[in-house]
Amino acid sequence: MKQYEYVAKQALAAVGIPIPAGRVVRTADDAAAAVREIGPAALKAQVLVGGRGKAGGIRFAQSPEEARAVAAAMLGMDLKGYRVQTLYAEAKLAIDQELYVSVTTDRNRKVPLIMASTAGGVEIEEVADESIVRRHVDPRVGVLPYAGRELAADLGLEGTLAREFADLVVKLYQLYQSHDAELVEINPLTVVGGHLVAADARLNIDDSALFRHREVEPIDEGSVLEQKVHAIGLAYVELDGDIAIMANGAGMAMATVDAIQHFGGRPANFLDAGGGASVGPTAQALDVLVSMKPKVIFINIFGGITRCDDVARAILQVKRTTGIPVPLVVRLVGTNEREGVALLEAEAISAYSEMAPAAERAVQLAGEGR
Amino acid sequence: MKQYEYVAKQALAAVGIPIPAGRVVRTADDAAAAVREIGPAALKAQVLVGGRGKAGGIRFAQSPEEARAVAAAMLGMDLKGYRVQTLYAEAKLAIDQELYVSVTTDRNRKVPLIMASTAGGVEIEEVADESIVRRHVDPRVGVLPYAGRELAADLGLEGTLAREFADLVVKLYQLYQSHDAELVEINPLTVVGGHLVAADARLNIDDSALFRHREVEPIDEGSVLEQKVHAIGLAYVELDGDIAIMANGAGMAMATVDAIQHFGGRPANFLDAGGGASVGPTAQALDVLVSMKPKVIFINIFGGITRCDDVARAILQVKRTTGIPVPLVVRLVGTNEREGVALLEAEAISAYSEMAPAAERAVQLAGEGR
Amino acid sequence: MAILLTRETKIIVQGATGNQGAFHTRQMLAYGAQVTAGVSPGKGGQTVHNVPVFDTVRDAVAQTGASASIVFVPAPFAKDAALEAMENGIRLLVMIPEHIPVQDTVEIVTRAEDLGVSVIGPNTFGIISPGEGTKMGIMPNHIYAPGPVGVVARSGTLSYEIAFSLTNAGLGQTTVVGMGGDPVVGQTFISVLKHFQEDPATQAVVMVGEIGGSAEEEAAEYIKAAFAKPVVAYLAGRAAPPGKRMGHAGAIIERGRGTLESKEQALTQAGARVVTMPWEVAEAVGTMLS
Amino acid sequence: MAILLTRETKIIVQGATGNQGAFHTRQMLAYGAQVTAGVSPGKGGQTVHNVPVFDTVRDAVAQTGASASIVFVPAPFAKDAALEAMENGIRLLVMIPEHIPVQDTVEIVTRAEDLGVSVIGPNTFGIISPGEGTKMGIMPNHIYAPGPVGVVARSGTLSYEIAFSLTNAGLGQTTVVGMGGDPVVGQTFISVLKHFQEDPATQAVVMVGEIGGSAEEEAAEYIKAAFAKPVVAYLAGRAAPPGKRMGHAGAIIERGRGTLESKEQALTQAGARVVTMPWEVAEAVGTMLS
Repeated sequence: MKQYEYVAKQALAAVGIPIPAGRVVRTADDAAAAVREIGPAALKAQVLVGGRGKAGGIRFAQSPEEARAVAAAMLGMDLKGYRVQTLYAEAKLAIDQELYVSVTTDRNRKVPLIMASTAGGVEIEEVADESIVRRHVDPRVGVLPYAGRELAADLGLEGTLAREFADLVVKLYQLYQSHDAELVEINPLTVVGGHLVAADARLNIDDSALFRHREVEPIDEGSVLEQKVHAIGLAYVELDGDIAIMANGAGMAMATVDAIQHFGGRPANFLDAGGGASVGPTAQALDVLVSMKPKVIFINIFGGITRCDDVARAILQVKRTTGIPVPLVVRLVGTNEREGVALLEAEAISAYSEMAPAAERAVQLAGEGR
Repeated sequence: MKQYEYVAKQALAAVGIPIPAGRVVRTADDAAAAVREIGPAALKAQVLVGGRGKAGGIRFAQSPEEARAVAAAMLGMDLKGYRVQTLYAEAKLAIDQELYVSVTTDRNRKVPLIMASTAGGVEIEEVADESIVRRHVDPRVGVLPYAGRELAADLGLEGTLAREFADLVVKLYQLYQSHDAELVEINPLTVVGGHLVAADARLNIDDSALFRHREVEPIDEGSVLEQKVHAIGLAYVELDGDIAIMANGAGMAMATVDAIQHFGGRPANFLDAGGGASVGPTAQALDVLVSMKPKVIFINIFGGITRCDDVARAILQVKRTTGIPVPLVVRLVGTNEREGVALLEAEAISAYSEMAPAAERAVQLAGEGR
Repeated sequence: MAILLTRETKIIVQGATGNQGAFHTRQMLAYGAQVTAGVSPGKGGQTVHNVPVFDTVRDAVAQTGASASIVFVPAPFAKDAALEAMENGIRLLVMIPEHIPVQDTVEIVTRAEDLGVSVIGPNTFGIISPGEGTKMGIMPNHIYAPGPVGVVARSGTLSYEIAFSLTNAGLGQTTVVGMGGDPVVGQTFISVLKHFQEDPATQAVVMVGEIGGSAEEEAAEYIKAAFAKPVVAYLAGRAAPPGKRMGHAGAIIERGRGTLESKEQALTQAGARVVTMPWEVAEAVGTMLS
Repeated sequence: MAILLTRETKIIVQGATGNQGAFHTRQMLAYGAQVTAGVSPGKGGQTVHNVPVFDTVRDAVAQTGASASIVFVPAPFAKDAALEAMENGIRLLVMIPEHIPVQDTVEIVTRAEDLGVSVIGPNTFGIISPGEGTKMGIMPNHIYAPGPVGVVARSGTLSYEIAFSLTNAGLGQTTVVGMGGDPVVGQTFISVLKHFQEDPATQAVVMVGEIGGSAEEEAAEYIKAAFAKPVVAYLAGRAAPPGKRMGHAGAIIERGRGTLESKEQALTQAGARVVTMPWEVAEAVGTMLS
């Protein structure tokens, strides 16, 4: 769950990491008041898209009057498909240097990873590997100040900056832990007047840990359709094709998308109907696929925990309500396969038992393929 | 640093452990208001002495009027040498059962230790060993709910009580850690209406950890004289004899007290002048000894880090200001011994180099001994 | 023969009295697994399909001598269950739940490393050893057969698809291991491959991978350096766009890392046979074994 | 011969540029100790009595190959310093500061156990091996002499008193170890006795104990079961009243535990010679050695 910049900033401030003076702004009057208080400021759109600055999501105001006008223009604007509802007014900094620091979880080493660089201000992917200092954290020890000092030394920092950096790393790790962060990143970590200030920040919270972070407001970054399917509790990703796909299990769903593409078709979506979903959610998901008005719907089920007869019932239920006005290709095999196939055939829907010919047929029906 | 009952209770409540309704009371009016709010209550003197109840430190009030009268009588009273300044008004409980639970640090195993018993309500020392369940905590793991469940099973608890106890143990350990407790104890942990309630609690905070617990108000339990010496930064314990003692190092000071007793004398105090104390504090400490008006003052110094000439200078400084109107026995050996002894001899004070004859002489001068 | 799980393995089920726990206790028993005890706090004394239920793992282990546990408790309580198991002597731990916080998993696998525990999952379908007639997991019982192929997969249903096609092609399995779909999991391709290396009955290995992370690349390095048996790899997510999680918390091409191309290239260079569609796996294995 | 600390031991000083650190660096050098580096964050590049100072233990160890460290940093920073030392390869760690929070010490000794580090202290005067001409500690240099007696003490000054009396009686020391006056310390009587057991040069051991805790009782059990050399014990606190801390955080008779009587009884029953006054130690040792 990505957090807005201002939420990330407030989290940094709460653990004692210096941030620029800033105010959350939701009206033009707020913006004027904020600039009156903190002086000339950047007004930053609080949206979760990259390249916010280039898209016009960051503007500057020298005076309260200018802030009012700029905020009025920005609030409600469309930024890469997201409506701007909140701005963050932040004092401008006289930046001497830009660093980078982050804490994330290294899935291979299975421990937290601190990355730091003196080449901050750009995405870390664009920083040369040899300019990045990496330090894996032993969870048995955590991050004590000495680890920060070693990192500061690795970066070549000295004096006050080295001390402040060591202290900051300890606090950043605290934040990573206390917030169940997948990523907490300060970029750029700026040097202003000889001291460190977190000029921009990212905080992604582990979705699975939200049960212990009730204060976090859920933000679904998905499209309208994605949000609709997520609300059913299923994993859904919109793609740009026209063959709608449902499969059970994330791996199966991915493989199904791959198979459609393999035969030259264009998958419209990734939809994992779950490893053991019952009739209700399966029917709901199928309803969504129908509403997408695809050229073809392809259902690919390997019944393990999922029972083929349940899937068949869901299909028939949707057929009764919507008629399913597009060609439907079903592959159904596994647990209760016979019952499921019989149910479908009673309604004149035939089912494949192999994945390859079924996928190929779906592509043909869409008028695509080789 | 022992904490008052109400501080301990508030700490329990803060981690989510149920406590009876209660209010801190500092005036008779407070007491009336508290009883008006929580109903019939116990008024408990907030002092750090044992046997508070038997000494009249816990009384009951059925009505606000009675509470006003009782509080007026209790506030300002002397309880085993301590003046009662604060009461804690607490709702009376209909207790079905009394348990015991505590977390402390096991100095031999060097890990935290949880102790629990279904024979609560009396001091744990009075509980038969076989009625106490002990569980050492591996700091690598901490205390997770399963540990609480295992303890609950060991105690023979079932159902709701087992669940509540398991939960409580996890929270109590959190409190132990977050407060740097030497001891956190709930005794009795009562069963009221089928649920656990912490009816009385102790919380001792590690003096050495106070730097990270600025919220803790220092409480010096010592006598007036002890507090005076503690304020100089030295360890001091009042004993009931008449030979005042100063030595350097805790072990030396203990051995010196032992030596005086060994020869039949009665030591007046334990005073550790520090392993490397300078002239100032040493003189201050000696001033205190003089002010005690003992029969004899015995100074026993083995100069390691402590320099014998510094000690001699401190003695001479006090002699010049107070005259030291009681017999003084000095044993001085070690670093800069020659200079120290010479300084003393110049002022007609002779010094022993061996501990035994010096201690024996001090006892003789006090008119005691065999 | 098999890896990690054999017919002798005595198993407990944590969360045995829940719907999922009870259902799969029955399925595991039906497959022949030695499920000796269930654990559900407050339910001690009950039975689940004639398996005795205890309040604590401690009691269950003391009564049955079990050394393996499969965890079905809800994700928020999974760390507690996992630590309870490990601290009470369990040395093979299968973590079924999905949505366990990643930092909880980090704690679990760190402690497992200290204690020498093999953790499978979380968010896994488990492990099955067809020739041994035993399983710890939620996979369907009927799709496997004894034979010479080891399978290790990140994804459940997809592995069923492939295992079933192997079975249908007459290629039975020594052991099928589900690594789990989470970003951080206990057993990974490398550690499972090392077990297969040691197992004389395993003559070839199928890796079922997917986009995200770099477990496949790391496995490729190991294969190149030290793995002596034929490997067939199939990876899902060819058509997945960057930045989107494909169901599994671990399946995401993030900031240019975890792409299918780098994985397939690494495995090919390591000498594995990489196939592009799941239905090509069985034939490739057959060819390599003949 | 000696235990734990020999002439070969390369030592670093954490907090070398502070008053205490610099003073004792000089004293240790004067005694012959191989003090190879100091560590003081932000002071890297300076020297203390010609010893180079580094910003981190990592650098100090890399440059000098030191395996031992003596810590002089203030108590609030001691845990950081201790972990820095241990995680960077230090395997003998002397913790001088007093007033380290007990729960910090628990973390330090727990990690030390995992890494195989011998921790002396905290709140200790350190360790000295007179025959090896080396020390890590704050004890005066002139009171020791080489010889056959091992000494282990909870208290500093009192141990000086006794060591000096041994020296004056012609009874030199292999190694003198200060356990430290805190409730929780690394090396205790038992672990030090085990080292003395292994040291052929140590022919008798003096234990200097005191009220509080039950380290002496535990040592007595070990002596009875497995310690083959003569032991003389002197314990302080005979006249101490219960419930009062006698200076050391560990020296308190609390709730009936930690009394002198139980300690002396246990040691006597274990075959140790218990003397009641410090000046009786040397004669007792002499008698047992002759």
